[in-house]
Amino acid sequence: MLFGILVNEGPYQHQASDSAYLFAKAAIEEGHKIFRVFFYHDGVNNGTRLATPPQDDRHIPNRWSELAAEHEIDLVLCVAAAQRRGMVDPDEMKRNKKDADNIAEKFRISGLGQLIEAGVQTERLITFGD
Amino acid sequence: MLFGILVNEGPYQHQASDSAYLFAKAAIEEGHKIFRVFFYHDGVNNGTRLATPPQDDRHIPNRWSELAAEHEIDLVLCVAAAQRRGMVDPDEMKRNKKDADNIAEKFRISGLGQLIEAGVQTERLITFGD
Amino acid sequence: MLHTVNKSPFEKNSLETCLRLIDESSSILLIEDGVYGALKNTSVSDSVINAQKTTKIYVLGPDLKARGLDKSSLISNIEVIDYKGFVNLTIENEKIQNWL
Amino acid sequence: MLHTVNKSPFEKNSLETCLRLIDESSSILLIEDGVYGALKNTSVSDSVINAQKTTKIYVLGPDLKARGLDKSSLISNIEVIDYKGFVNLTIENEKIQNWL
Amino acid sequence: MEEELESGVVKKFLYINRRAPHGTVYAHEALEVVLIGAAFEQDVSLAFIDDGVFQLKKDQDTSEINTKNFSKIFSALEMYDVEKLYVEKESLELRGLTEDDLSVDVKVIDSAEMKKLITDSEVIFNF
Amino acid sequence: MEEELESGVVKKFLYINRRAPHGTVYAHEALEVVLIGAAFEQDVSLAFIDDGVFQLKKDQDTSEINTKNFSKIFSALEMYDVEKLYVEKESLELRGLTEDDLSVDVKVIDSAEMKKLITDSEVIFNF
Repeated sequence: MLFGILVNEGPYQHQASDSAYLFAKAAIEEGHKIFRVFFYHDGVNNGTRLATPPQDDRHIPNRWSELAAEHEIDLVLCVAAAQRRGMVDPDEMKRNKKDADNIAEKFRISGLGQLIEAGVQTERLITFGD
Repeated sequence: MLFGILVNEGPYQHQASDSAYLFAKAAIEEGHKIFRVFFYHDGVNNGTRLATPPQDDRHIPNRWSELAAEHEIDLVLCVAAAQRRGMVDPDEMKRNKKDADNIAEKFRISGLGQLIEAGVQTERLITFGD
Repeated sequence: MLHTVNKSPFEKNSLETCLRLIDESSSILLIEDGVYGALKNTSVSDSVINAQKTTKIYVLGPDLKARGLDKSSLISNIEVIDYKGFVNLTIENEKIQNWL
Repeated sequence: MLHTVNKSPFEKNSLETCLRLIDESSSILLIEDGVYGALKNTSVSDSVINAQKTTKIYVLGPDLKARGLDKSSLISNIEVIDYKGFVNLTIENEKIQNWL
Repeated sequence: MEEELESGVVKKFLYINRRAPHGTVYAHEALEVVLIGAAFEQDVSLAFIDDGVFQLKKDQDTSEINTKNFSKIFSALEMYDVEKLYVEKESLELRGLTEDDLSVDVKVIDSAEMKKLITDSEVIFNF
Repeated sequence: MEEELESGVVKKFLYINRRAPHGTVYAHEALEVVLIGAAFEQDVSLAFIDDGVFQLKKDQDTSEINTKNFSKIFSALEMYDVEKLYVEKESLELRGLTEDDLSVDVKVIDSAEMKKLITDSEVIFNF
């Protein structure tokens, strides 16, 4: 089965990103495929590479990067939500004349069309949010 | 009157940061003083300099920076919350071996003691959150 | 004591808990989505009217206006104030409790 | 259709609305703070028991355990499942509705 | 985007709006999804339930809180061929509102009809 | 920090906890404030109201959701001289809980007493 996942909250503040991750992992273990995880609203904050959680705590952004690397999952941050909240990749950095970017590995920034596409192309779209 | 303000949510997702800003501005216009604005939980995300909101929208982080510059307000991001969420100043960048920082002007990162101190030293502490 | 409530009473229990736990000498200021608690003819209007016997209720005008509401939409005797009025309430009352 | 609810029924109206708007052939999975809706002897237990006449209710075990609860705390006939069971529910049901 | 248009798959999309405007960004950012989604030529419906009905309240004016008054977008939805707006009657009534309080033409339906609308949809978005 | 200790100001701090644990971080990060605040030698009380009572539920085990089990910190609060924990009776009852379900010693008080606790406080934190 082909899944799309929508994550609407940032890391640590709400359980949404944790639940989405554990769901994605379980789906993969059951032999299914995650077509795309789309991060919207504060969800875009999951894509930062600047987080340093306590050593005895889970590293939410890294965990997504690793899962994506291992299972070829497309991790997309909504560009409009990312711009409002200060999530920047090298292209956005140049375009908006910023002096740094902060996106983590395996995440990319793209438009809301990618979310609609996930709704059209996948067999199940599931949302985790507040 | 001396005020302390606690902001518990990030920019744009919740009205909290907008309300806190309008309250602070009105308090200053009425001749009062803001001792400190402490940003906790997702509130730390107000301190990013990488945001590019649409041109016809308010720029929440810049608005805080400007108010602080004009009226000598201490803007403090909680260090523990900031580390979890990827808000980094040059010191934190070095300490945690990151390759970029993203803090906006006039914001600084410090400990939760600064919040307690605001509770002790101010005459009124008001919280804006979700 | 000044109590603020920023949540819609139809979505969350913040106003309900505030009304259960406020002292008689308190005032309540409804802000953000909390302003919906000031509407007349709703499922929570009666409990707000009942609270008015002992509690003065205010609503933040800018938040009311943003939501397409005005004084004519509200329960009687709820006072509409601006941010300046909000600041003054926090000064008149020695303590503040924010129900989130 | 599979309906998920992730909010405490004591804090927010998500479960209440879900119960009002689900079709008879639906299943409900309680996750995150939504698991509190499965507790017995609470102010919402009766409405959940009533819904069980037509709706199968599941609760996510890892979230239940995190909150210090187990099967003995729950209303009868609520099934505790793990993330693998969660995935299987989304496959058995053709559609998903997430009440946030 | 073209890829989808070419794929010819048309699904029944339902956007469920259950939150008040302005207190959080969900209502506003949900509308951005609807606008982008309109280009994909799917079968789109919007449902307003619970505090979501407040999104459609007439006369919203955000000038004093300096945020965007996105409520104006609702009246533009028709130009994007998004024309099926459903409002739950029970949600309106509990909030002391009537159809006259709303800024756009909608279809007011009861809970039983809303239940059917949800059941008949294929992809549901909740923000 | 020393500055405050030297200032000698002692205020009545009240932390009001109204949220369930784990679904959001508020309960956990509130506890971090309590721990840091303990060093400031203020007069500290904690109130558990509404879903906040769930924070004190016994036997929490977060191993299967991979988050921190901060509920263990409650039993350590005594070492920090944080000893006044108040739980609202009505909140427990609505949730089918009794004092036996809780992991630490608390004082269960009714709404009237909770009202007085709030009124008598000087600085109140809500997260």
